[in-house]
Amino acid sequence: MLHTVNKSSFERNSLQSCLNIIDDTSVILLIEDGVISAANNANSSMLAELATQGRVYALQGDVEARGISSKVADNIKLVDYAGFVDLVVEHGTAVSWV
Amino acid sequence: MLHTVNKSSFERNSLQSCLNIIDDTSVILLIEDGVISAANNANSSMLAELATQGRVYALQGDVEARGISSKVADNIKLVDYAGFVDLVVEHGTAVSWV
Amino acid sequence: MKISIQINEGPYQHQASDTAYQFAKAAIDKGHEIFRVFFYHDGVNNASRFTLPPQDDRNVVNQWAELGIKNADGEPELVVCIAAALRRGMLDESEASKNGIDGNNIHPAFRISGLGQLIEAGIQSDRLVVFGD
Amino acid sequence: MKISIQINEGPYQHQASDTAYQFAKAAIDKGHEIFRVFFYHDGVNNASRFTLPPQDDRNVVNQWAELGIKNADGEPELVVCIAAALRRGMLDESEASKNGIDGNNIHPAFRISGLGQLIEAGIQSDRLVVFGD
Amino acid sequence: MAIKKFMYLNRKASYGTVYAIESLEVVLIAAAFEQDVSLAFVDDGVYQIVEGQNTDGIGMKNFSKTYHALGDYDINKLYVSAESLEERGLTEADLMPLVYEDEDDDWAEKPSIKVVSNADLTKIMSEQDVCLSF
Amino acid sequence: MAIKKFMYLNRKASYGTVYAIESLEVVLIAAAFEQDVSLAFVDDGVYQIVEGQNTDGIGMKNFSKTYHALGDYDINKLYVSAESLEERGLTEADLMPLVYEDEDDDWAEKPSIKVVSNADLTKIMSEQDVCLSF
Repeated sequence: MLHTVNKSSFERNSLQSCLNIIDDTSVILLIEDGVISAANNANSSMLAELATQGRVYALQGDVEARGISSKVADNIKLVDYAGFVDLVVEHGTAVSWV
Repeated sequence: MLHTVNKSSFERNSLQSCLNIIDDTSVILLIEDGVISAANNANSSMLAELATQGRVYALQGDVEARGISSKVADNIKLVDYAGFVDLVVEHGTAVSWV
Repeated sequence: MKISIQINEGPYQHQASDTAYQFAKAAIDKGHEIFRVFFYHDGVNNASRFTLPPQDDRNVVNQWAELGIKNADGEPELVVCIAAALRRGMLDESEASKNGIDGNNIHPAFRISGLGQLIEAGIQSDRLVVFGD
Repeated sequence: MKISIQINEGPYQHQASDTAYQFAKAAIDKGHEIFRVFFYHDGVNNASRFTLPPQDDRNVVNQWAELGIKNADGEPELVVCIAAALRRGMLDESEASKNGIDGNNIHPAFRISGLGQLIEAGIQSDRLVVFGD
Repeated sequence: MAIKKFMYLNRKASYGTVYAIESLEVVLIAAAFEQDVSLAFVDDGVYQIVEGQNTDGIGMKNFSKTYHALGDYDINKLYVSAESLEERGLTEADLMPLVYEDEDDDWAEKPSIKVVSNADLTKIMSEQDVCLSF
Repeated sequence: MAIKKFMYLNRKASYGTVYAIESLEVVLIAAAFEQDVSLAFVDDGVYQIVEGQNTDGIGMKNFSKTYHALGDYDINKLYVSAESLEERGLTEADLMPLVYEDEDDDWAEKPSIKVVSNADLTKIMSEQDVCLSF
């Protein structure tokens, strides 16, 4: 599955809720204000663990819009909208943590 | 001052942000989904402390709508919309943590 | 006391406009003056005269209209921000014809004006209360 | 692949509709089919033909219209939920005249229909992606 | 037409925002399509089905009774996160007693609500074909 | 007309929602009214004034340059929560170098941004007559 999270983990609980329920094979894509959680200092060790496993993506356009490109953790993969489409195609059911 | 908080502290950080900045004389009114934070189990010891000082109010209509009347901490004062108006009049500047 | 209100969200999606309405009604009942209600952001959508809620639900737009909030000259003091309104497709007759659009949807109990009206409400009123998401 | 989209928020206030548009465009560019875009909740406000954003900003409504998402019969597959639309003052000609309203604001690239169209999109499509607040 | 597994993911309380009621409207329509329907109540979504809601004081429609109709439409898989309940000081006894009649068991009345752990919910979610979030 | 103290409370990042840009539009209009204007950037609101925003990839207008105009309108009290910055791994060096020319000091260029503790912000807020939240 592909889980999308579109809000900052500082503001809302949606990333945490996603992490509480995500299974061992699914991936997470951070979009919109969700990319704030991709910055180095984002406060979830579980997200960091998933990133180490190569299972965390972030929308590059949203990262750049917020001026935090240099802050994104190295093992979070940046994708453009075409990459977003590929993730939807490859990972089956899409779950939005809106 | 009167600080209004309209979102659940489980969902958003607005109550915590308010608590970070509230001064020693201001009061808090919980409205809309903010009343969820008035339930016994609401997770902020600082809110409990302010409630002990008689400085926390919740909108009764919103509490009843969510079916949590029996869960509200004893020292949180319930007010109706007329009471909301009185709080605005009595406490000077109103700050909304939307 | 003179009280003004800022509303940041549209009807139905968020409780903001409902709460603001109940607050305004209670304030008027207690003898206070609602100097102005300023609709900003999606709040401008509260002014649509096209709104058709189900029979068993409240009509948020008509509730505001029925409060009849006006100034001494009889002008409505339910004020819709013009920039936010145009962006979201809320037009009065004048804006529609100026922009060549064959229709308009602002309820006559509301009027379109600039953001200065919000600042002025803050200056002229004893209190300004914000309702949002 | 057949992909459908659900949009829960209106234009400008939230990025949801912008992101969904960029996603839809990229999917089409990659040769996928956008089976349907279903506008629900405040998402119905994306269909307003009255929208007049500033010159230097994008026009969210026109962007959707220009994608030209249609079915084999040439009907638009930008579908606006009727119940959510009426509640929020989004009317096509037929709903307006049925309810005695002297105007309508749905852009012709969109059509109003029931919630069944969302379920059907879920059934008929390989993927359904939700964009919201 | 193939039957798909649809999950409706509810994470927000009623009344503060419209999502709860408009989600319920979709679910009722969905019943006519004879798909496999599950509802998940997670986070503040659990407040949607708390017993004793009374909206007289806020001038909004109390639609909570409508959840009782779900059983009549054969929608009887309402999964509630145990962790979300507990975090909020709620128990199953605080929820509406939602039931359905089981046609495979001589129409016996059975509870529709299943309080499940997040681990169970993970498994249930991973089996879904479509997830509608509100 | 009496001068009032207006605070604009910004708690949300730009682009994800409209509040940042529409708040900035109010502030620019407010300048004409010659009131005492302060802006507070708290929580994710601090991202509004991060340097190097580039919206080419998302098809939205980059309005971040407009914050530079505030100084020209004598709006030069931009209070940024030190705790909010720190929690996000940001420092003042990550923010745009917003400045104004001090007419009382021979038009010397001075920084408009003041990074303050929450305790300072408490005091500043308690002095306000009007608080606009977005």
